[in-house]
Amino acid sequence: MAERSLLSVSATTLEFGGVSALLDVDFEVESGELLAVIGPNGAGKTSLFNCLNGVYTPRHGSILFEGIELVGKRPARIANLGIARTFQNLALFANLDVIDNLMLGRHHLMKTGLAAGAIWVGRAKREEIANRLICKDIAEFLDLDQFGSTPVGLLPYGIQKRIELGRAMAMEPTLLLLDEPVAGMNLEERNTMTALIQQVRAERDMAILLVEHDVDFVMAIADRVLVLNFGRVIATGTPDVVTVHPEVVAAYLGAG
Amino acid sequence: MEKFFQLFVAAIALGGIYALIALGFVVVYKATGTFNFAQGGFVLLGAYLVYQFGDDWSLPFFVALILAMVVMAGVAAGIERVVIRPMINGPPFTIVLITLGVLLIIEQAVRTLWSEPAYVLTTPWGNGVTEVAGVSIRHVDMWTVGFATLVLGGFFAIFRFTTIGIAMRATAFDQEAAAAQGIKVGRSFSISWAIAGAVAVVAGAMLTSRTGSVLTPGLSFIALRAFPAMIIGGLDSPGGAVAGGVVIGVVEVMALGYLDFDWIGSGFEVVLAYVLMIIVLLWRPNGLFGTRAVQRV
Amino acid sequence: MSSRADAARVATPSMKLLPDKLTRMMFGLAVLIFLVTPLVLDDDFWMTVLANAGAFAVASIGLSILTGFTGQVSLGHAALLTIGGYTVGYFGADHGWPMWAWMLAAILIGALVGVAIGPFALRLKGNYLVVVTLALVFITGYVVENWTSVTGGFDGKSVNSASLAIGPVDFGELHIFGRDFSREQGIFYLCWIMVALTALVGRNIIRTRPGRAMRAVRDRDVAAEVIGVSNARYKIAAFAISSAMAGLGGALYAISLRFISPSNPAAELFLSIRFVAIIIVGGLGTIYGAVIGALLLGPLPELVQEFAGLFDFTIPIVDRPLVGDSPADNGIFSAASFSEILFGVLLVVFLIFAPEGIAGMIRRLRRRLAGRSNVDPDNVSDN
Amino acid sequence: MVNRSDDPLLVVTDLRVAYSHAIVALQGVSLAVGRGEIVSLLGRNGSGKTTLLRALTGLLPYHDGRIVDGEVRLAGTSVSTMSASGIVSAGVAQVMEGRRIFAELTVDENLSAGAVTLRDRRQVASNRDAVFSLFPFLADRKADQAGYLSGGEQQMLAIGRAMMSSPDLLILDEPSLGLAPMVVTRIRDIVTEINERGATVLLVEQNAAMALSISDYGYILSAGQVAKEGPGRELESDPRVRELYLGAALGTSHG
Repeated sequence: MAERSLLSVSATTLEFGGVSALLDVDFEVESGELLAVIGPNGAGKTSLFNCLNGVYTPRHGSILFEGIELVGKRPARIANLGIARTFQNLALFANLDVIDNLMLGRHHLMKTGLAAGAIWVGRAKREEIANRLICKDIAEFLDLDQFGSTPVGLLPYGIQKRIELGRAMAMEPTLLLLDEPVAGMNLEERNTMTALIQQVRAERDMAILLVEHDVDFVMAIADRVLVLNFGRVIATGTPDVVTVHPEVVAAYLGAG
Repeated sequence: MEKFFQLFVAAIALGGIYALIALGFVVVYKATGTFNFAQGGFVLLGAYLVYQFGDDWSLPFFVALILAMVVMAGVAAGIERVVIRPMINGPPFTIVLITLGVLLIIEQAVRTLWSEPAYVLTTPWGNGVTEVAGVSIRHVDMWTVGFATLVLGGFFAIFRFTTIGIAMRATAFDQEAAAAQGIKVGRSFSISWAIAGAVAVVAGAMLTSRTGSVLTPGLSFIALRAFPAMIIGGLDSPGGAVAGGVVIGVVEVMALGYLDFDWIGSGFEVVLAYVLMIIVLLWRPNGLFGTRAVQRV
Repeated sequence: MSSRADAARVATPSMKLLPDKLTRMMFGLAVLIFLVTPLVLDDDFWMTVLANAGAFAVASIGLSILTGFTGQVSLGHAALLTIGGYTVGYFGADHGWPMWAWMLAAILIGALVGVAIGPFALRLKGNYLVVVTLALVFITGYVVENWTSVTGGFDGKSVNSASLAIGPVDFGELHIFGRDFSREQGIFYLCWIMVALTALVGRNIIRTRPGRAMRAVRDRDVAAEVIGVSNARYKIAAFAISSAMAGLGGALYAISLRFISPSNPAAELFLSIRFVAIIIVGGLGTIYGAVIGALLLGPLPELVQEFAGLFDFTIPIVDRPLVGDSPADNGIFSAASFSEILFGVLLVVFLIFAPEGIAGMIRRLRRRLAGRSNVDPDNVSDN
Repeated sequence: MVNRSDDPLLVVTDLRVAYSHAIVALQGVSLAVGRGEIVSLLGRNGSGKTTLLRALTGLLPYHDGRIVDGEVRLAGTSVSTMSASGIVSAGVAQVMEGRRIFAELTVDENLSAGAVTLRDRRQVASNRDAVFSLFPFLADRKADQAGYLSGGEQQMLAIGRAMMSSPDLLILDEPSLGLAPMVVTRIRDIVTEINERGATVLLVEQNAAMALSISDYGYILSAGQVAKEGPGRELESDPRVRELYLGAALGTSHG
């Protein structure tokens, strides 16, 4: 049997009120690979992510993850299958502290229900402690353990971006979707984040699909690059191949 | 058949009143996103003001009505400015809770300022009845239909054809983009609340003269029955508010007129409006004419 | 590594029941006051007022979980208290069920009604949901008035004969250490024991997986869904828990009042608003805030009535007293109106000027004290 | 080209802006737009372009932001503390990113909404005629709901709406965003025509080639600061611009 890709997206089309946000998008992500999606504003990058984790439902097409069809599944279900995501504009739980945010990443790996939770003594407590240990390790790994019980909404932007990465790690995904992980960061924060993502890849066996505007960053980190424009894939390949692709250059510099 | 026509006129009249209450509510919701529970309080206070100016100060009824509308418009705009505006960017349900507090305060203020248990509101139509082709029609119902048509028509004319109306609709659609065109967003808010206050007065006066001309603090509770109207119509659709109001009015009057089985018990007509609302919501979560909320990540 | 050491390593204030020394001291003090009050305050009227406050606290903890931790506003809370009250009336008084059984019934029936609201909570956002919970008030009122075989209709129902005994302990006639307690004192103990248990359950849920999920749904529902937290499950769960607690609170309230009868929907709505005021003034997002709120605002009507004398100073121009004890006193406000207005004013003023409520004030005060004495400044924002 | 030192229409001095949420904002931006010029403002996503526009047009309060330091002067008068509607009255109109037309209103009502700051009805009528002469299709579709226009048509309506207030300074935020290349060319021509009819233009674009080809002068923002400025032609051929704006890899491989 031919080796199956981790994620395979085929002929996926998404429409908003008759306008296509994605048009016949095809691509695959292999296990352990880092694929970057680039493209001008409005090219459909975030829409693509929203299709992958079930926030939007494509009009047609198929998205197979480890052979399972994702189209039509609810986001929570897709998360349980092992796809984690970070958001372009951050989607942390602002009133909760770092550990609680990370713990929420482990929600689907835990079992405590209302009854066990209400009793606390016994299983709920054991599970809580075991998972908190894991989250504490992640927090230490990302240098986040210093923020104690401060609600994360009060922390600086760069830190919040890192917490979101941590929450995604806590989910122990096989595929990690990163939506603009370095957008709005200064140079130093950017370098830290680059190093962290590379470290995460080295330590954990997961594929990463990332969207980013910062072409420098993408070229430094990606195995392969996929370029979207007007909802269509205009090029795929290694960074050095893609950057000289005439359609890509035109898309970025403008046709004018 | 005669019974039906008789009920029908009463139903349309009650529907008109509910439409007015719902309209005041929807205007505020559309312009400012505020779910204003105090609207029931406006209806209550408005009716008492008409009594105060008309019966107590002996002004002619229509002068009293217009004066009360002006005063209520000011009160409503003032409430918006003082307790709502500062919270407009706060957590979503804060403002709803504030309007609940305002409702509580208005209700008790009315009980305090007018301490008799009930008042009689004198109206030009009184308890008059006219016989038309064997159907007796109460004057109050005709006046109510007339008033409701006039006020609703006036509102829609302003809303659609004047610069103020365009500014209000633009603000309702996109506050920031409206501000970027030079529209004074705060003024649109004030005007919306003022309109809500003014139409509440008409609704309050008509409701009072309808219920055998007795004015009690229970009026704000009757106004709560208009909630299903605006929900059925869709919270952000003034046209829907009118449609929903008429539907609820018809359902309530017809149920009262025709459903007299023992097992139904008392007060079913009120519950029916809410049951109808629940059914509509399960079918269309944004009401019949409401716009669907777009969810963004 | 031992599990004890593990626990110590991950312990954060949000995880512990009583996070620090000061909290433990305050809790101990509260327990002491609870035990001593009936001994010192040998007055049935005030015992009833405080027992009612306890019943309100139980229900308020429920509303706090719904509104404070899951971000859903409900105006149907009073209706759920009513349902709890009739449950004890029917099963406890009419059918002579033992206390544990009618309590369980009140909790379960409350939870069932909560689950029935659940589907609306999923389909409807914020404001529409608020009106559906308002519908619950109207529908409950209608059912109570018309289902006479169970509710007694307009005449209401006595709850007096419901059993208050669990095992050898009968809260209706407590004897401890040779001392006899009145029914009112017994009910005071009963109510506040239930407050403690409810608070414990609430706190346990909040500090574990389901509670964290509820807070996630509150803060960012879509993001919660994307990381695997089902909005549906936790919104319904919050309604179920909240309604179960309201049912229990309503049962206790009915026991304390000895009688239950229908009130009009407007009054029920105002009672619901009072619960909202309680959790706002106490402080959203804390369990103890709901208890403090209920303790302060629950007895407000009785306090105003009792101390109307303090407000009966004459207002110069109108030449009437501010608050009249009875209609004959011709006060500007009646005592009942004055307390309702206080609820409204407190609600609005707290929302505008102190949205974090009394719990938030305590938190800030502690932070300031901690800052000065250099003790661990950990604040506990969500417990 | 206009002499840039000669009494500019818009002067921004050392502007610092902060948001309550700590996203990168402006960290001391100075720039000038001379009367009659087309000036473009370029930069990557998140470089602070939109923040700068919000500061110029009084829209910061809608995003929990505020001017911390510095000043914005329009024709010599400070507008830093003015409300959004005050700034429109003072002669600045904006075409917001994403068009932001009032989709529930008709085309004509959208234009009326753009003219609320004008008192003189004849002025409104003549502005409407001017807009229709610029975009004849709008006259045909006056009574249609604006939401039914195509993306490109909505963009033109947004420009027309902004022109209704008789602005001295027209600000356009990413007018080519999400539009097909043909339409982008059309937008470019319109901007040139509006400029020729007398309005000063400040153009924010990520389509650098389009923007610089019609600009008298350009500024490139990076991380909330002006990283580079110069006449349009000069920037267009400057390799460092590509580096700053598009990222080194793409820039060098192409250049």
